[in-house]
Amino acid sequence: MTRLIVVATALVLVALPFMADNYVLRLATTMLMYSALALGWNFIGGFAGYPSFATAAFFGLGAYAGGVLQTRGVPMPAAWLLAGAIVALFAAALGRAILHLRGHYFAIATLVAAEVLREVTNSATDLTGGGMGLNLPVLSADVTTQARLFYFAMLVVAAAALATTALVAESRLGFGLRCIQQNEDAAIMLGINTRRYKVVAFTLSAVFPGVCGGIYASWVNYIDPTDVYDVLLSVKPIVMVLLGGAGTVLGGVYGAFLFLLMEELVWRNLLQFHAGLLGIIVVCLVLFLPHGLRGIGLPSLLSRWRQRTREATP
Amino acid sequence: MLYVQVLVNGLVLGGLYSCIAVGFSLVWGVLNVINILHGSLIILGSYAAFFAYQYLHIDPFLFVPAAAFLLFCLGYAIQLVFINRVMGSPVLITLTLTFGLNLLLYNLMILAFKADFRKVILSPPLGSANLGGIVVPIDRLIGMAFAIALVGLLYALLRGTRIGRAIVAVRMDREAAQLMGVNVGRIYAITFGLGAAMAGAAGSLFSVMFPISPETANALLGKAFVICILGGLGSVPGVMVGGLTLGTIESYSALFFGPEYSVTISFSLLILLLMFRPTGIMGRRGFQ
Amino acid sequence: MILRLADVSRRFGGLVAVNRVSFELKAGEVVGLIGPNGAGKTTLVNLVTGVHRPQAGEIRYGGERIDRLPPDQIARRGIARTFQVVQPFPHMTVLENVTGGALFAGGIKTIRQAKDEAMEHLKFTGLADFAARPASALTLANRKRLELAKSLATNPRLLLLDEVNAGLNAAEIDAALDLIRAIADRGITILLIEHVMKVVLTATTRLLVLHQGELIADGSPDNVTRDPRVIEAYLGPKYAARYAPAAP
Amino acid sequence: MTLLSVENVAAGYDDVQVLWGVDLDVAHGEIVALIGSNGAGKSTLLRTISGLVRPTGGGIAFADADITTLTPDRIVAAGVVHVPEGRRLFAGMNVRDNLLMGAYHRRDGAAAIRRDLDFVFNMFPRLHERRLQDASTLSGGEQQMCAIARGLMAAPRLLMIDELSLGLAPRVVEELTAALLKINATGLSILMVEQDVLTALELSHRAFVMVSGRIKLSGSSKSLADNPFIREAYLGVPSAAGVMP
Repeated sequence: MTRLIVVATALVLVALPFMADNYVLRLATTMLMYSALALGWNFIGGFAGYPSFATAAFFGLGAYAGGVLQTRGVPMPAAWLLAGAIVALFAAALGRAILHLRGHYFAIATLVAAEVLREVTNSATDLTGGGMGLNLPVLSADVTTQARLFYFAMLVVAAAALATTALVAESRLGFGLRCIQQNEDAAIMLGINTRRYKVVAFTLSAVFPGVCGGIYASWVNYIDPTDVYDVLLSVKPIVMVLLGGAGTVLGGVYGAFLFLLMEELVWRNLLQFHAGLLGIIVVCLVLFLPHGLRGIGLPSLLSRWRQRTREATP
Repeated sequence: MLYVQVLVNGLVLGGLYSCIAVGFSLVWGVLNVINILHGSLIILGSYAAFFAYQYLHIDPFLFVPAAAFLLFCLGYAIQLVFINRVMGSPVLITLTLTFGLNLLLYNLMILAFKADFRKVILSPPLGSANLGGIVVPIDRLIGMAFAIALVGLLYALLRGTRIGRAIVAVRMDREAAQLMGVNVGRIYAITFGLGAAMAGAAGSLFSVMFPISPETANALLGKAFVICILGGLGSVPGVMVGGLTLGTIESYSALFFGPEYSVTISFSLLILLLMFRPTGIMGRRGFQ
Repeated sequence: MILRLADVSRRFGGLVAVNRVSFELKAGEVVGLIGPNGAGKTTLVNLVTGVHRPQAGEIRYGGERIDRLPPDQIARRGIARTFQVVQPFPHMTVLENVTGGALFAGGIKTIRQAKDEAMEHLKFTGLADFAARPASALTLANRKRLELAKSLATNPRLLLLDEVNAGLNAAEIDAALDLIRAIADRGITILLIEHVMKVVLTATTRLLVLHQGELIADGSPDNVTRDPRVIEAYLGPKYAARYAPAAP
Repeated sequence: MTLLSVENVAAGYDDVQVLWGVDLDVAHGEIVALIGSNGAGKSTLLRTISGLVRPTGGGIAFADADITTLTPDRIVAAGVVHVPEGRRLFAGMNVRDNLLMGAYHRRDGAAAIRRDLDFVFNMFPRLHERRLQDASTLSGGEQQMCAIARGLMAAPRLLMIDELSLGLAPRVVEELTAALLKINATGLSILMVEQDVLTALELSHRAFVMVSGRIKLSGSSKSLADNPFIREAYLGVPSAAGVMP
């Protein structure tokens, strides 16, 4: 049964760009981007249970890495992938440095990482154009073709993130990360190399947002530090995963779809108080989440999902 | 001589900084909640002082207790209505909640006060004092004195009073505190209220010395992060040490690298601290 | 010689938790370690398993020095422990809890094989019919057995049982004793950290007594329970009269 | 005259019910022991009486007042003081402040509290020696003394103690039981949950035996000590042999 649903969704996703107008296409591309960000975050936040607010840092670094490469003549697909690689290296180094921290300390370290990167990008004017931002080479294709190109690019990244999530969920890495999330002290006693597993999860949580950043830079053609390092890029994916169901494979995707739909409706009519409304949405989601996530916390979602899939698949 | 002047500037600034961070450290240390609202609460205190001065002609320094009381009530209500419902939840939930609340408060302030900068201009400006060649603006000197007095007051309250002991007891073992007859929900609200009161008081002092606008809220929050981790969580003296250290570092970095780098330097310092000494200079278990 | 501690010491702030402790364990021995709360027993286990590093002295396991290694590498070399305060993976099933041990330190390659191996250990410890239940739903006695099953799944050569019997009643203790004997029969060396004198006296061939971080006795259960220093520091006169046979 | 009466109480955590129709009572000035293996629900019963756990059935009355659904702080004010399992002193606070925390709910003035402080200090001289020391640096036995003293500072009419002897050297347990007898002599009723059945039966007037959340047996401690079921299950003594191993 689930296999039928997967095939149907894939068909719709592939056919969409040829049917939808540019507004719906832009919305769909944004949803795919945030799905990739949410799925990325889930590796460290959902699986390992580490409260990471680093997605904005990875996204921003990917945007600038991709952007700078393109201004140096590197073709788009290569620039995107290189951006992903650069961000992965950065995440592995940062992970090794801060993953001994837990709880609030780790959260603050990741929050501040984005701030430091934004400041560094701001002051490296010759490389990044600093505060005035960076213009990327304009594409020669017409508007619709461009819209479809970026839609498919984001679709590929989101699909890759989803596939990796499914793979990790059933692997030793996934099992080890879940042990770390449940009780890290007991996990290391069972022989799990918790340091290496956490760094791998942190790097996975970086590479997808990094590539998305690169694609975003090409898509919007002009980026500046406050835009691509915006802390909302760290918070929105978290709220989406909480909304869709943390620690589950598809949680982030459902969450991204529902959240952006809600934000689009809100945006339509209350432009100037948009961010304030967003605050109210976040507060309500956290306080009154349908899954009653607050009390139980992330893990029980995991085991309930496991029960469901075990019953579903023969 | 220049170095001494820069040191004095740093210490004076640091005194004020410790008042900015002590409320944040109390809420984090006792309630285990990262209060993303803290920067906005300080700015709210500044606006209260600004309007009190403009319309009621109350000197911001005299307005400090009023600002503290107003913010105490707001803080008490925020904790009771919102945050008490998620106490004990994972870090992710409490952090995201205070983030959402801040988005709301921050944008309400932008709506109400617009984004332009405002500053209290005292009609007889206090000018500055010259202590043996060292020039120090008097308003900052008074501000520092107030700040240190406030921090000392909080320290005394936590150590010496019944409510203070209850706050520390709740931090160390919530259930055991309940068994002693402590109403934990009320103590949480009082603690968050105290944190907000310190923010309000700092805001009132701040309004005299620096231009204020909702924009500066995030920078103040960032400073609170650095000071808490630098000084060490769970100790009021630690916050004092953290504040003075940051003030000194920032004034020297402004001298050598230029003022625009001070945030980058303080945040890089924060990352280095988190890597090598997350407990900070005076971190400890209880909360003095 | 499977384990050797030489002058191992560890302080926490001003408090000396373990002070110049030295002893050796021969392969296959079942040795008891007793002492009042706060004597340093759990700290000693944490030192051997790499949770803490000794500030002085050396720990050798099968000739190799291990006091610098992280806990996961020590676990992979065949040292397993149970936690005094039980540490299950609360929201994972009992079977998944034990699978973790087999999959990592136990060196089993795939999750499926590890699950089968884990089921064997559940049967051995009498938890087979709780396999699908979440660990958080177990009674304390069964959680202690889960700790045992998890550490056995790591295929250890040396097993440190930290108060695996605390809080059990007499009947449950008898069952635990049989289990410990069955484990010893497999040739696994056991260090039994205990309060319950009944278990220590019947299960062990040798007894170490720790008091305020120092080893004050090391010998057969009979002469250790008659050692005046042990009686004064730990057992108390009334106990001595009740349990230890009259001094010769 | 009954001081505490627990009638047909049911309680548990989320989906797991632990207590089933529990009846128990403590008379004025009496020492009552609640014995049973760990996980039998003994601690849950104390936590239900002291309000940490809300019962799902039955009722609890103290000095003829219904305290079934009161919050812990109101129950302490009524005079029911619960010394929790594992002692749980406030680390980062010295011994004296821990004791003063015990008197947090009291409204009878500083003089009365100072008087009680002197009382507990001369009952447990070692606590007076270590009064300015951080509570977490005390030995196991001293921490238990401090926990009991902290309970006394709350001016209890009923003192509930959870696991007096757990983790303590037998020598220290003897000291503590002597102190409890002295406290009881002043007229204070005590309800103690105790894992070491021998100590419990020697110390108490009456005892209740709990098995898997139900009261299976109750009676005078003397009679229970000779009861073959008790000796078999809890004293590990094969009733036939009747001799210690």
